Amino acid sequence: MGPASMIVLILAAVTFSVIAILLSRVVLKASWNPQKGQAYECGIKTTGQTWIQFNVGYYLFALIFLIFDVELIFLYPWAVVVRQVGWPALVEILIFFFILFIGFLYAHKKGALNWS
Amino acid sequence: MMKGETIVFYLLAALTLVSAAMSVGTRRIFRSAVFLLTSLIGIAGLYFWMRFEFAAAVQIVVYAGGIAVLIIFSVFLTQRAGDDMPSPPSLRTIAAAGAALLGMGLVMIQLVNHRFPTPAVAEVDRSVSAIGRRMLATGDDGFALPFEVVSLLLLAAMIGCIVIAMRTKPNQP
Amino acid sequence: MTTEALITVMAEVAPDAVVDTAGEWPNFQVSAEAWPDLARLIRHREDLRFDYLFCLTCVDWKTHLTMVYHLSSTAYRHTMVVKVKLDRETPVIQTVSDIWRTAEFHEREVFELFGVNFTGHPDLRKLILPDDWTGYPLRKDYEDPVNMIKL
Amino acid sequence: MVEEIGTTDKGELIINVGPQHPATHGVLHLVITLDGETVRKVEPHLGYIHRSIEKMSESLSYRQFIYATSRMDYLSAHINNHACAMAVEKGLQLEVPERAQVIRVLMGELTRIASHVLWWGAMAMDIGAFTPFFHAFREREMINDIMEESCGARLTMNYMVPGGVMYDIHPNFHRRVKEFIAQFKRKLPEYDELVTGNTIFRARTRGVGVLSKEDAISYGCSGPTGRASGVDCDIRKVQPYGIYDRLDFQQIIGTEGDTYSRYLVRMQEMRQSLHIIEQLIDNIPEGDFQAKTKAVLKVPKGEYYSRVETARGDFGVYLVSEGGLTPYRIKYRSPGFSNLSALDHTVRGQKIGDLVAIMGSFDLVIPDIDR
Amino acid sequence: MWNLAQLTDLIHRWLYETFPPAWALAFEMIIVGIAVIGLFAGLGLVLVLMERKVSAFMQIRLGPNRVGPKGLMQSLADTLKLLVKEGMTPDGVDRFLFNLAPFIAMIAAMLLMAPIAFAKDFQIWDLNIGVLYVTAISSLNVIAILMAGWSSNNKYSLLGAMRSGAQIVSYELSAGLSILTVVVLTGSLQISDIVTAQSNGWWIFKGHIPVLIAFVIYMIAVTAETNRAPFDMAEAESELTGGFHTEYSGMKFALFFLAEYINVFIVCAIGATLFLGGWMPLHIGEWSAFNGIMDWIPSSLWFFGKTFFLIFLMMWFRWTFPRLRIDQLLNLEWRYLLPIGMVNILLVTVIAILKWHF
Amino acid sequence: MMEPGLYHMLFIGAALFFIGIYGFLTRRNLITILMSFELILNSVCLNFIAFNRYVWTDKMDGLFFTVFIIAIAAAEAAVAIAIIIHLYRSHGSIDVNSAENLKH
Amino acid sequence: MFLTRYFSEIAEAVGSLLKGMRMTGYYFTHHKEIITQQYPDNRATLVLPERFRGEVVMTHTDNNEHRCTGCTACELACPNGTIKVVTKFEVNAEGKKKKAVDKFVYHLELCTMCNLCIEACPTDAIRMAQTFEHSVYDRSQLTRILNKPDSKLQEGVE
Amino acid sequence: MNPDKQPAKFPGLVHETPGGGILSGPLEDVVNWARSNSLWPLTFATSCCGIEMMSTAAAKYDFSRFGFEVARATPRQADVIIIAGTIVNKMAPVLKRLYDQMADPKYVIAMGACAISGGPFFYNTYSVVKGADHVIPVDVYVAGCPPRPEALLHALITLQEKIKSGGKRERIDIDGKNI
Ligand code: SF4
Ligand code: SF4
Ligand code: SF4
Repeated sequence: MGPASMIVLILAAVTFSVIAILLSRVVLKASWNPQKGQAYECGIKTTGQTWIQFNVGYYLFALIFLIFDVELIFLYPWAVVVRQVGWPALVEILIFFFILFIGFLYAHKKGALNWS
Repeated sequence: MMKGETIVFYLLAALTLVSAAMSVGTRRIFRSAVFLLTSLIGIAGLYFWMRFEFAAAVQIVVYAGGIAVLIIFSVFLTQRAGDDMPSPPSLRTIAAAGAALLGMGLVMIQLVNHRFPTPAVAEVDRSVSAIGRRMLATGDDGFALPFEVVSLLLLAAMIGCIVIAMRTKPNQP
Repeated sequence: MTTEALITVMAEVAPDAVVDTAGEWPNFQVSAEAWPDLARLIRHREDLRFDYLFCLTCVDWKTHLTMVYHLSSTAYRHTMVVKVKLDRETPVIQTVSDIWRTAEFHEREVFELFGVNFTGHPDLRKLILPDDWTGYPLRKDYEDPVNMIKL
Repeated sequence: MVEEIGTTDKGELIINVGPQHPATHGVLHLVITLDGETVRKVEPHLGYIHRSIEKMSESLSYRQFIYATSRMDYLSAHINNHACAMAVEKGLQLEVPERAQVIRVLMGELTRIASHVLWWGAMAMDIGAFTPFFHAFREREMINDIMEESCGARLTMNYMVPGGVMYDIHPNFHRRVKEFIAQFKRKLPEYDELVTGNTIFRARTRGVGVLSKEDAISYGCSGPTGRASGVDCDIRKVQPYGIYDRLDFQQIIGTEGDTYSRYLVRMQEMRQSLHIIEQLIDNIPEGDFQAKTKAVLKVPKGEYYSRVETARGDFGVYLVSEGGLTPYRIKYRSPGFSNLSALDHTVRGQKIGDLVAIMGSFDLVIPDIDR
Repeated sequence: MWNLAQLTDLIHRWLYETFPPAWALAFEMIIVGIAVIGLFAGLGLVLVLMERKVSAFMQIRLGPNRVGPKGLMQSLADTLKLLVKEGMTPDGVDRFLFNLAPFIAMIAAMLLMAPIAFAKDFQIWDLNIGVLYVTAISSLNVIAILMAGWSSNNKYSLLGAMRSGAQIVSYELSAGLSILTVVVLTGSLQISDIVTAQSNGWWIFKGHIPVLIAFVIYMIAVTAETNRAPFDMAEAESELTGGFHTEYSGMKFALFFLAEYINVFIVCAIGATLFLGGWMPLHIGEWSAFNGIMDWIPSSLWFFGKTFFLIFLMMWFRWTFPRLRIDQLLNLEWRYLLPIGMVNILLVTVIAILKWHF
Repeated sequence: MMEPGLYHMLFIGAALFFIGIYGFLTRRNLITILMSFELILNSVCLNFIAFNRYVWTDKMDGLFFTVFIIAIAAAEAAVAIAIIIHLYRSHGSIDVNSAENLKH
Repeated sequence: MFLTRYFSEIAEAVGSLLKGMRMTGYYFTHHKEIITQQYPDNRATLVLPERFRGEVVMTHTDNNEHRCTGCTACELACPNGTIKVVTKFEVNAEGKKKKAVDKFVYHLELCTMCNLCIEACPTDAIRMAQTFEHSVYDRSQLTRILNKPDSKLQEGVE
Repeated sequence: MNPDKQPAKFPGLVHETPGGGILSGPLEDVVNWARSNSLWPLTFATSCCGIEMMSTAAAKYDFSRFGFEVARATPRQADVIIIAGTIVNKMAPVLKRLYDQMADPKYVIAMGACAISGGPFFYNTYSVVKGADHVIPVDVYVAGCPPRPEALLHALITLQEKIKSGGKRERIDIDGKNI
């Protein structure tokens, strides 16, 4: 099947999930009390708000990841044709990699990949 | 009866536009990011619909996989993401909406009046290997140079990010 | 250091202490005022070096409370017991948590179970009992008809 | 409880770990201040299993109060009972028959192995490996079977009575222990292969949660936790009780004071305990297993303190007697309580994952801490 | 009768002969939909049971053996129970996102089914960007997890979600690089091309050491991407109780659970396709006698055999190793896997250009 | 409804563009401004692809431009967010007003 | 050199991981190592050690006689009040009033299986049984009366 | 006073047993079969009995044979809470909250003397709850201190019987035979 399969798959996923989730609603009379709605935190009332501004140590990785992700995207068309094109492809990608590798080494040197 | 493809197009268009509108409209920053993401995925869907699979994949990989995560992280880092953002002054909202609508109207008028050249008959091969070949070609129609320049740009961006982001490190205890 | 030698040295550093050698280890009874200085002294003095406070507790004698400190030295392996008599109504004593850090928790425990107040303690809060607890359960006259069923 | 703040100015997050949390091995409640993934402060809140054993013991007779201590550090129930029995025996100046002494030590060392084995599995589980837990219980079950046969229960043995042990060892005891020794010797190298040598495990534990010797002494850390920091605090050596002064075994002292060295100390200790058992198992002297005692015990007025080395460290019983039928005051000095007080100091600046590993390496048993 | 392609053809023809084209198409879609859901649910059941049995045997115990014959009904009972268990939405969550997240996880998992070749000529959609499509769609997973974690209004969930965000995006790079090694050798992104390219031997044998390295990197990276131990930071039980799905219950949780297992299946299927030849039987060069014998075994068996072998490998990892710490996890990627992967791909390029591979 | 074609795509592109502009004008928060900016960029990409698809079908430049724009957008987003975080760290706010205050 | 160290590190790590995998792989393939006992199926063959303390029971002879004199020694010995001996006065053959047990109440829900009562009993009237299947839906079912109805004191037990 | 603090009613009538609903007949039997065979416990252990619970989970007794092995650390996903160990006054509100936060249907097993009645800590203690059923409703009690692993398995089977019979909170006699 062609692209139509995408729609079929999405519809299948949605129907499946909806049925699955709604079934318990239909079948079960659930009890409810205020405590049940509280956020679970090991049985202790949670203190303060969860949705707060707080320190994400990972964003530097996400930054660098983004750069590499783009690089990866360019590699796909390259990889497909590398056998047809031959040596020039290797040379071009060497240059490409080389430049990026400098960045990588720089990041490494600067300790951006040392997670703190 | 409408063709299946057409329905899909309108669905995608609606997804794109509605979530884009929600994205700029909602008061919750995290939802805003999620709506932006759905809008971008809708655009990827449109690319797909036009049979530009490669562009669609690039769109999803970079936006959904990368930029969205980055934006969400920065939201955590800088916002009380649970709080609603203050709504902008109504005057500003009205003015902005007016400007946007006006611009939209102008563009639409232009669009309707403009006649684009009829498409060339020959459809070019747009498979990934064709893209690859063009990308590595050094000739007139090749994109080898931009390709390498992009790597330089990425290098610059990476170094820039590191320099900027690392400089703030010592502030922390 | 042998027990005898220990007693001699202690007689030197704490002449007012009442010595009792009946038990396994020598017992020294000192006053609440003298205790903080003595504690610092025996912790740091070269030939004593009581660096290991392995037990800190309190006993309710119905008329008064007694703080009991079991001290030992990891260098010389001698052990002794220091006791401090406290008033039952307003028991106050200087903390030793700055000298032996393990005392921080032990003193918090004694605080809530016996009601002894440790002055200078960094964080004297309830540790074990619920926050809204009243009374000092390990005192002899503690009564709690709701929770405590007598056999 | 905690003040109503969820965050500090610096973007720190306050989060509760426990009382019901898989990593706290019971009902410890830690309030953690997090900066991203880094732990800035840990504040233990106790009392979620405070059963007032000390108060209860004041109204139990000298025969009865021993059973309550099995429920404190239930992983070294037998050794706890030993301390209580010894305190009473000190008061009564009872001479415990040689056979009883040997049985006590044998059981004690078996308990220690069982406890360490369980700790090993639980620590591996904290770090994220599930299989060791199950392998550990295989050996533990063997010990439990031995215990059950001789003492009548698997966990809270209640085998100790003032003056000796409750019954003589079971006729099968010899054979079973021999089997166990053989099996355990075979399996210990597997433990190393599965966990000790694993590079992920090493990376997770080496250099993590370092506790210096001075701090360890000041915080009153004892047992493997203290010894890993270089404190020689094994009561079996520094103040021998029972027949330990006549046994050949080593006190394992670590140097680094990190999580890995705490781990290694315990692993070595299992081997030492095995060595002790091997020495004793063929040399159980004949004789009584219980000294003659009166039906009703009255400990003379005085204060008695007995110390033993449980699997977690220096356990003490401070018994004050007024000469009556029941103790006047009992204080249990539990090793876990002091060890826990060092937790905050050790954890600061480490990651959440390390907190779990460090807690695992401290081998906390919460009822032992809360009593 | 082993040829699934004939079966599909038969149905296809029958449908178009009996009904008008529009209806036939609709019916076909419905059939495919039901088949996919069936496959989905079936895989979930089988994988959960397999995980339990594998873990049990490694842990010297028996595992489920009392529900149904030899415990085979165990995961059915679990599923049924989850179906009728309350799926609650706690107060204070962002209701919209909280309920949307499992759907996204499911849709992503479901969409990934499209390009997988289950057997010879049996594939839902042979996209021309095959593996790139897989990379793209699987990056949607991280969004589902971040959404779930954030909207739960629970600190554990939030921490878990952010960890997995960092982790998944990082390991995507390595996974992509190792996929690329095979693409370099094959010269196509299409799954069917990749499989046919291995008709004279699987890449893992033909491609020398670099492909082997790529395979190892791929396995590590996808283990991390699917959030499985030893990389299960997102749900690290001993640290964050349930991680991002702490607040989810009943079927909402089960959907995450299911999506996780389906993702495991898919990455293993892709791995099997790329490195082990997918449905292609074990062929050695031009030895037609040997190849003929191998062809006797139906292609779907080959495919599922290889996939389940890789899944078993992942389970083996899970039940053997301790969990990494989050910084070590990131270090592993950025210090080891990524540089090695980059060098590796250059090596493969040289091999491909020189035609050194078999 | 019409068969979708170039004009539909251009309409979507234009609408996205102005939604982006609206967001750009109303938002006071750097991150949301960045998000609006992404919308604008995407509208441009969409136009490129649409022209490539419906008008200059014999060329691939639209596709390439889109891919390069996405690449640049990624780089731009990375740097922008780095700057935003830096601003936040040093000034404690990423409101545009306070960012404007920086200038003087 | 940096590179050699880098690679030897990797090799070492991979080696240690493979070692662990060999271990689990061994157990995966050697099912004889499995030690699981299948409890409800092995009830017939399950033998518990005779010292195992499952619950306190009172021995009764075939003639429905027990040995409990009602001396309450066990009640006193029990650390947590699990046993309540309710006594009554019986007139025996010689016409003398004698203390005898009326109800021997045993709270299984409180019992810690510590064996102190058994040790204390002068007549060995009670003993520990090896039963352990004590699950009930209602906690009142756990309170038991150990002397069977109409049981008598065995002859000759004082 | 904190309303969480002292649970009011005794014993165990705080919540109705959920379940039932619109199902009836064979369908209900199927659902009950599924529920009874897929009891995911919450990892909840307070003291000594917890060790025996772990033993039950471990290789020798292996309660995964019944499908109980998927121990969940979060109450949202757990079906049964095995109260293994003493519940003290400070813990009671926590236990209550954990129970409340579990998704329906939920079951409770009180394991060991402490959870049933306070057990060894019934007399002369000031901090122990005299039975977990003062706090939350309990479905199955298993006596012992600690109950041996087989006893816990027996309790689980007993609970299964109860669920299969429709989960009514009535007394159902099971003898050893029908397990
Ligand atoms: S075994 Fe112990 S707790 Fe049980 S009745 Fe006898 S003395 Fe009491
Ligand atoms: S059982 Fe024994 S100790 Fe108890 S009342 Fe009867 S005779 Fe006395
Ligand atoms: S019943 Fe016994 S074993 Fe269980 S928790 Fe209570 S004291 Fe411990």
